[in-house]
Amino acid sequence: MLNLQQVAVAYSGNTVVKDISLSLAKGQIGCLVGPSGCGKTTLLRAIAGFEAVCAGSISLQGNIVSNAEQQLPPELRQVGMVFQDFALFPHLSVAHNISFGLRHVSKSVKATKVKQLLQLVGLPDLGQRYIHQLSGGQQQRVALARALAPEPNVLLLDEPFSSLDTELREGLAREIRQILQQLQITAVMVTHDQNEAFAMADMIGVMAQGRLQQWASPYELYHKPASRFVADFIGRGVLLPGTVLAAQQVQTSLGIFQQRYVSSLQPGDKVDVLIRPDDIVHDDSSSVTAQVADKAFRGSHILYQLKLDSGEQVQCLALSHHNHAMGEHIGIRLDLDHLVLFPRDH
Amino acid sequence: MLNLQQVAVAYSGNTVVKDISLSLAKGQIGCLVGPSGCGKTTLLRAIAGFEAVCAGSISLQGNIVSNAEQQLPPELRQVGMVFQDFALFPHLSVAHNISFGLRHVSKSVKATKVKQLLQLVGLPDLGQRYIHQLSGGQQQRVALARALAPEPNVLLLDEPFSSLDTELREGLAREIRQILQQLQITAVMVTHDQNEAFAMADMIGVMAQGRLQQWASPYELYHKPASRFVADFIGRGVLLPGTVLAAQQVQTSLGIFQQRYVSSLQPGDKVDVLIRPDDIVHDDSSSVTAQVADKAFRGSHILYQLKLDSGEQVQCLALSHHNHAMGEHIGIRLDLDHLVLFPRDH
Amino acid sequence: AEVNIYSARQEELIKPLLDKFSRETGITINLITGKPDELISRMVSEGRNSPADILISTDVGRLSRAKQQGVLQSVESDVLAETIPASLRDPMNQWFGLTMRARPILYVPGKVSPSELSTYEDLASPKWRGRICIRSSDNIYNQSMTASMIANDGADAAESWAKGLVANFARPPKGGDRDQIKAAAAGICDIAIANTYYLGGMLADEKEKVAADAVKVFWPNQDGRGTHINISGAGVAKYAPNKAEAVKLLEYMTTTDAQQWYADTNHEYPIRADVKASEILQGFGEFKADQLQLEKLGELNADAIRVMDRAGWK
Amino acid sequence: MMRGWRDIWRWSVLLPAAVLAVPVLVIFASIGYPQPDVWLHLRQTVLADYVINSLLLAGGTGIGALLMGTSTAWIISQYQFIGRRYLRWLLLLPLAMPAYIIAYTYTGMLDFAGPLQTILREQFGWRYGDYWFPEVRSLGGAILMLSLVLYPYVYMLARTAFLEQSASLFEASRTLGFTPRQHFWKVALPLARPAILTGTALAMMEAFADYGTVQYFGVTTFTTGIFRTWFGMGNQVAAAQLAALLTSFVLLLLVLERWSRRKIRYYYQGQHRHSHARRPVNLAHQLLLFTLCLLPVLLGFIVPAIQLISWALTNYQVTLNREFGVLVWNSFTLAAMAAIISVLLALLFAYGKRLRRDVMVQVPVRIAALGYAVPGTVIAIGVMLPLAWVDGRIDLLAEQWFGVRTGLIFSGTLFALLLAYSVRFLAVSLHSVEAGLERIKPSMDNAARSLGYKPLHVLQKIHLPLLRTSVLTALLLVFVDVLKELPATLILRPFNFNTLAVRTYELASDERLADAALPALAIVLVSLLPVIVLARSVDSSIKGKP
Ligand SMILES: Nc1ncnc2c1ncn2[C@@H]1O[C@H](COP(=O)(O)OP(=O)(O)OP(=O)(O)O)[C@@H](O)[C@H]1O
Ligand SMILES: Nc1ncnc2c1ncn2[C@@H]1O[C@H](COP(=O)(O)OP(=O)(O)OP(=O)(O)O)[C@@H](O)[C@H]1O
Ligand SMILES: [Fe+3]
Ligand SMILES: [Mg+2]
Ligand SMILES: [Mg+2]
Repeated sequence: MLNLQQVAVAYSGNTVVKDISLSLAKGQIGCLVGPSGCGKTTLLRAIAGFEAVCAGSISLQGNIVSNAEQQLPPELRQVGMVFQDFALFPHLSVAHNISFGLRHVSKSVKATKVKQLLQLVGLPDLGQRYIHQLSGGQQQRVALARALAPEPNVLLLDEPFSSLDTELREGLAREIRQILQQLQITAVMVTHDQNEAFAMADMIGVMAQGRLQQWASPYELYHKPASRFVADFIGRGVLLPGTVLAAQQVQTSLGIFQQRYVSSLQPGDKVDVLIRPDDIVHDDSSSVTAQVADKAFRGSHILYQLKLDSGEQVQCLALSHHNHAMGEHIGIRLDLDHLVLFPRDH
Repeated sequence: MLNLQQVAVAYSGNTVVKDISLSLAKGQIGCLVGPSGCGKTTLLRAIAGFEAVCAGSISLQGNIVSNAEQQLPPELRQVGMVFQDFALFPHLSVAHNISFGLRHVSKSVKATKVKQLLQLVGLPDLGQRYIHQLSGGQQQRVALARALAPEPNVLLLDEPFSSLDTELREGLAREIRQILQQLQITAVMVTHDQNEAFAMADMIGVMAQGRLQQWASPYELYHKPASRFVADFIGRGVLLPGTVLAAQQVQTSLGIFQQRYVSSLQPGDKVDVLIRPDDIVHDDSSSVTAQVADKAFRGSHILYQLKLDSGEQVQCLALSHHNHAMGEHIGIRLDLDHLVLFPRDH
Repeated sequence: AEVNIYSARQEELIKPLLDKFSRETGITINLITGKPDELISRMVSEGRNSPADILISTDVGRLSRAKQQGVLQSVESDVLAETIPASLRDPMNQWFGLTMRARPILYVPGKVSPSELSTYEDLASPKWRGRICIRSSDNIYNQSMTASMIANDGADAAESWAKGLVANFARPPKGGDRDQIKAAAAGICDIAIANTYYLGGMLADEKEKVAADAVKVFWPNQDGRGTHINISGAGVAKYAPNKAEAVKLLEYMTTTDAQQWYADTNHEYPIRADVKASEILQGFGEFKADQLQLEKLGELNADAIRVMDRAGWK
Repeated sequence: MMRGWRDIWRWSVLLPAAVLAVPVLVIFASIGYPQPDVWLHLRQTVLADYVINSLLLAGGTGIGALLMGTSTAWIISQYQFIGRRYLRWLLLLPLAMPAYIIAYTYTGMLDFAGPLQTILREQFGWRYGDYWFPEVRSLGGAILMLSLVLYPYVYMLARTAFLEQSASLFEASRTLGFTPRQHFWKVALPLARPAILTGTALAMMEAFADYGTVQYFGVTTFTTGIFRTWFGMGNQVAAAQLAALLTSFVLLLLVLERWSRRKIRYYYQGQHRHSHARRPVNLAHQLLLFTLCLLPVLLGFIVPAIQLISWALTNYQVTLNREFGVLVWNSFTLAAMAAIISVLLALLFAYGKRLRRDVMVQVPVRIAALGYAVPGTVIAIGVMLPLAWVDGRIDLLAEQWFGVRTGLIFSGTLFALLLAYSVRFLAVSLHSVEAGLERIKPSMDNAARSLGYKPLHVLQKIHLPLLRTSVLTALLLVFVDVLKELPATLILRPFNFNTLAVRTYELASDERLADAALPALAIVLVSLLPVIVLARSVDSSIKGKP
């Protein structure tokens, strides 16, 4: 359905998106995550047809719509977009903004549709307002409704929930996901909320400095990060230095791990082992202890920064009842499902 | 330092912020959270002096700056602001945007300051760019740097990190907090990220429909929500129906809880008990079980929606190794620190 | 029948006459007015498609330029040949003078006595330092006048005359001919140079009469070649679609009636000896006009500009 | 499919632009026929004068218009004060005064022989040379006259720009400690730069092209030089070369200005919010602001109008007849048609340039919009030559093939006139529309396109409503400009077709000022109607708009 082949995009000679290949089947949802300024918006703009690609090709439903030579104009692509800056029309009311993309459609159908969408985004009474009379989050929801209205083949969402509170964004995300699946709309969504990505996406792409680091399912991404960058960027965690032992085991200061999958590593090789905060379980009864170096209250949990006896630091996510003071030594236990190793460079 | 007394603000007759009283001491950070459209931005605008208050008063450093009769013009308040839509100057370069508020200051001082701030927000090389050449997150960081530059007495931040990735926002939040404390700047920040609020704030205010529901420390807010709305809005959780027993105990379908604090409730009264997902610990060895009704993968954790035998639903946050299928019955255990009760209305 | 006119003469000053012609002959008149050179350019670029039958100009230089550009044709008309003196029409009969005007010296009695005045050439003498008002050299009247100086005295003499004249200016040139008269009346200068019909027009206008009364006409070069004159005139277009009607109109304009109308309304001198000038003009007295073949003025116009440029005549 | 579409837009901009560029190119073609003799003469004598005077005139007029236009625009857009309701459109009226007419009226009043100095002399018994009085008919006077009638360009464009600035930016600078006045200098003014400089450029271009005023004041400029070379020396080619030189210089200035801000954008990135309410001020301040705004109206309109009325009263019976009604009607319809055509072209070009950033589209449009700097007569010849040539060709072919003669189809009809107006005033409409377009952020276009709208529909649905004020401004400016346009009308109009401007000029050039007063006043009156209608609709569009 949506297929990108080695796409590159440049702003006046400065290539900010490079060599991106990915594909999504009809009705699938892809999420793009990555540090600010890594090129996510640019990639969406290329798919929508606002930026020319300077290499590679983009195809929709099997037809090439962009390559280095030519671009299909955006209005012929049937690609909807929720813009990062909303791009709402200031001279139109909320209702007219939403119905803007509903062309060749009778008035009454328009009205019903607008009503439905206003309901969906939780603004049932604001149809007559103008955009500047809305709060930031309300504007964002209108932008979402506007993009959904014409039921495009492909929907591009650039941080569509960034200005909404958690409750609303989760509710909305769930409903949007349902709608997308129901209408079989392929979607690419940029988000900075990894939970959102994990919850929404069939596939997640991690971008950094214009390149796609990994394109994989959420589970795979979290548990089998393809690179140090992805391991670092997705979820939390630290890389603990270790050494490969003969018996495909890895020795670290937290003990010896079994290396369960095949690898080209040789005994004696230096490696780093990815330790997620949830790999370390706080257990008052455990004999292994570590010292609380820092802590952050996060509602249901406290994220502890722990200092091992070896001096290395790891993170541990404990339920927030376990409120330990800084400097305290607390018991920890390792609960590692997947061993993720990266060879040390030198 | 910052003191609001029963402030109300209206847009052309329509009161959107009502009866807000709160105060912050010098150097304290307050966070405002609340559903989209509840009036957070409006309140900040009133503090900055862009909207007139129609009742109540706002004072800064002991001087009233806004009341129903008169408003001190914004430029005399020494209040900095990071706008929700950034409000960057399109005709100025990034560096000039940042140095804009640095007046009566020598060129070299300006240059050093701009360099420092660019470093702080992670854009050391982009000083010469214009705003339209930046990504959304980069623009937001410039807005932050611009507001910080003149070191105002009070800093208002309207969702200042909403377009940034988790890693960046956490790092930045930590550094900003440090700077604010170091310079003893009083700050009010709007955020939709409760973790952020918990991590940054000395005081958190929860707003709904223009009213301040609770103004309290993060811990208190989470553990002692003042109203159903706050309980519901902050963190996750469900309200489980129960009945007060004679011995200050509450009977629910999850068992009997001890009511530890004094309350005016009479035996036999119907109540709702707040159950947070972290109050319910998944324990394969527990005899109490519940059925998985829904689940959401969130990286380190899986959020389970569980159906009790009584038919009521609760949430449980389990480490993501514990990947159970829908419909499966899993063991749970209750681990309740604070009992939060709300009398049932009828 | 109709006749199409490209006229450099303003509509006000010609329309009544044309209307009268129409009424008498039943020939419809179509009129465009404009600046002469632009009308010529228009005729050139329209070429054989040009609808123009007659070109009317207020100045002989432009008529001869039209002839050079080949947009006029020769007309054989006994009437015209008889009524118009030879010096006032083209030797090849491509254009014909219709009215005449002179450019005399106007002086303020009391400050200047007529006996001090003699010729145009004399105006360059140092005794007039700071006493002369004249308009800018952009104007065709001054260009023609300078051209006549070249024709009569030669280019070098004309240039040193122009330099001397410029040195005698009371102020940098500005305004039109009427403004020079007003300036003289107001005391800025003692001598103004202006065309006769302007003075005539001012004298006929209640509000301007005061200023006009302050000056008197002096006819220069009466002992020599005569006072510099110029004409307004017309010619028949090369590709005139209605040549017969055009000639008829030209002939009509030389009738006594037409000439009288001109003389009375615009204070120009008639070209016919049997028509009297307006009373106001008669008050200026008789004069001897320069008999120079007017064709010359057109030919020397460009040289006149160069002379004036070099003399620093703004 | 992709290619074909691309080309349609490019061609639909390129072709009309190329047509409109022809007259300017005709002028430039003259460079191919060197005239060393004339140039040597010019260089040795008057060229330096032309250049210096032209630069001083255009520069001075630009500065004058900039100061008057920007300050009044800011005051009107920001403050609430007595009389503002009327001043906001009264400030436009000087535009309707042909520059040479205002020059005549002031000369009439302030000249040595005029009433003011006469009274002074009579009062104090002074005589010529006894006292100093500023000379109206001088370079300085010309600058003043032109500034007084041209500042409305800046005023209109700047006012629109100020009104359309997002309130958020005003708030941002205030949180950073800037007072409204400091905000004006640091943000509002630079953000309005395209509009203000466009207005200034238009005023300067008009000053470069002015002939009537400088001619009357005896100031020799490039333009008087062009006519002197053409009419006086009979050298049309050298005249065209002078015009080409002037045009290149203007082009260079325009390109430099664009280049200097090539990286800067003027649209607000966030959600646009319309300006805050106008600020109320105390009575003393109100009077000050009132006076400041009244001054240009007084000097540029009321005083000359009174003079004109007093002239007109003496002999309105002579000039006010049925024929006069025809003049008014001709002038009005012609101006209205030309304004609409010119604005439509401007929309096409400006939007086409937005769509296609390539040089192939940019250059012809830029060249086509140069006509404003060229004296109208020269443009008219540039229009006439190719049209007559085309007519000649058609006529010849028709005769050869069908034995009929078609005569002049294009030249000598209203078509030629409208084409000339389009060429000459494209700069006015294009630049106003462009300045407005620069304030619309590109994501608006993108949003509409992604919702399935073709570019033309986007223009209609998004840009036109957002540009409404700019489009109205452009319509008004071109309308008034055409109303007082003289040289092209004079040469190109068909038989028996006159306008108010032509009539005014004919009488004035015959030094019959009293008779010229009535048609001149009529020009002002005819402009008054659209000025008031449009000024209202500009204000209401801004009020109704978010
Ligand atoms: N100019 C205005 N005119 C009328 N109503 C307005 C205007 N601006 C905001 N509102 C309304 O006031 C309410 C509060 O808006 P505000 O911007 O303060 O919300 P908020 O809490 O900042 O929301 P968000 O999180 O979505 O930014 C909203 O319901 C909004 O629709
Ligand atoms: N018009 C432009 N000209 C030059 N560089 C640009 C332009 N627009 C964006 N960039 C640069 O390209 C890079 C990618 O920008 P993009 O907007 O795609 O980032 P992003 O991944 O969407 O970031 P964010 O999460 O902050 O929105 C950034 O480094 C940005 O500075
Ligand atoms: Fe514990
Ligand atoms: Mg982005
Ligand atoms: Mg807000």
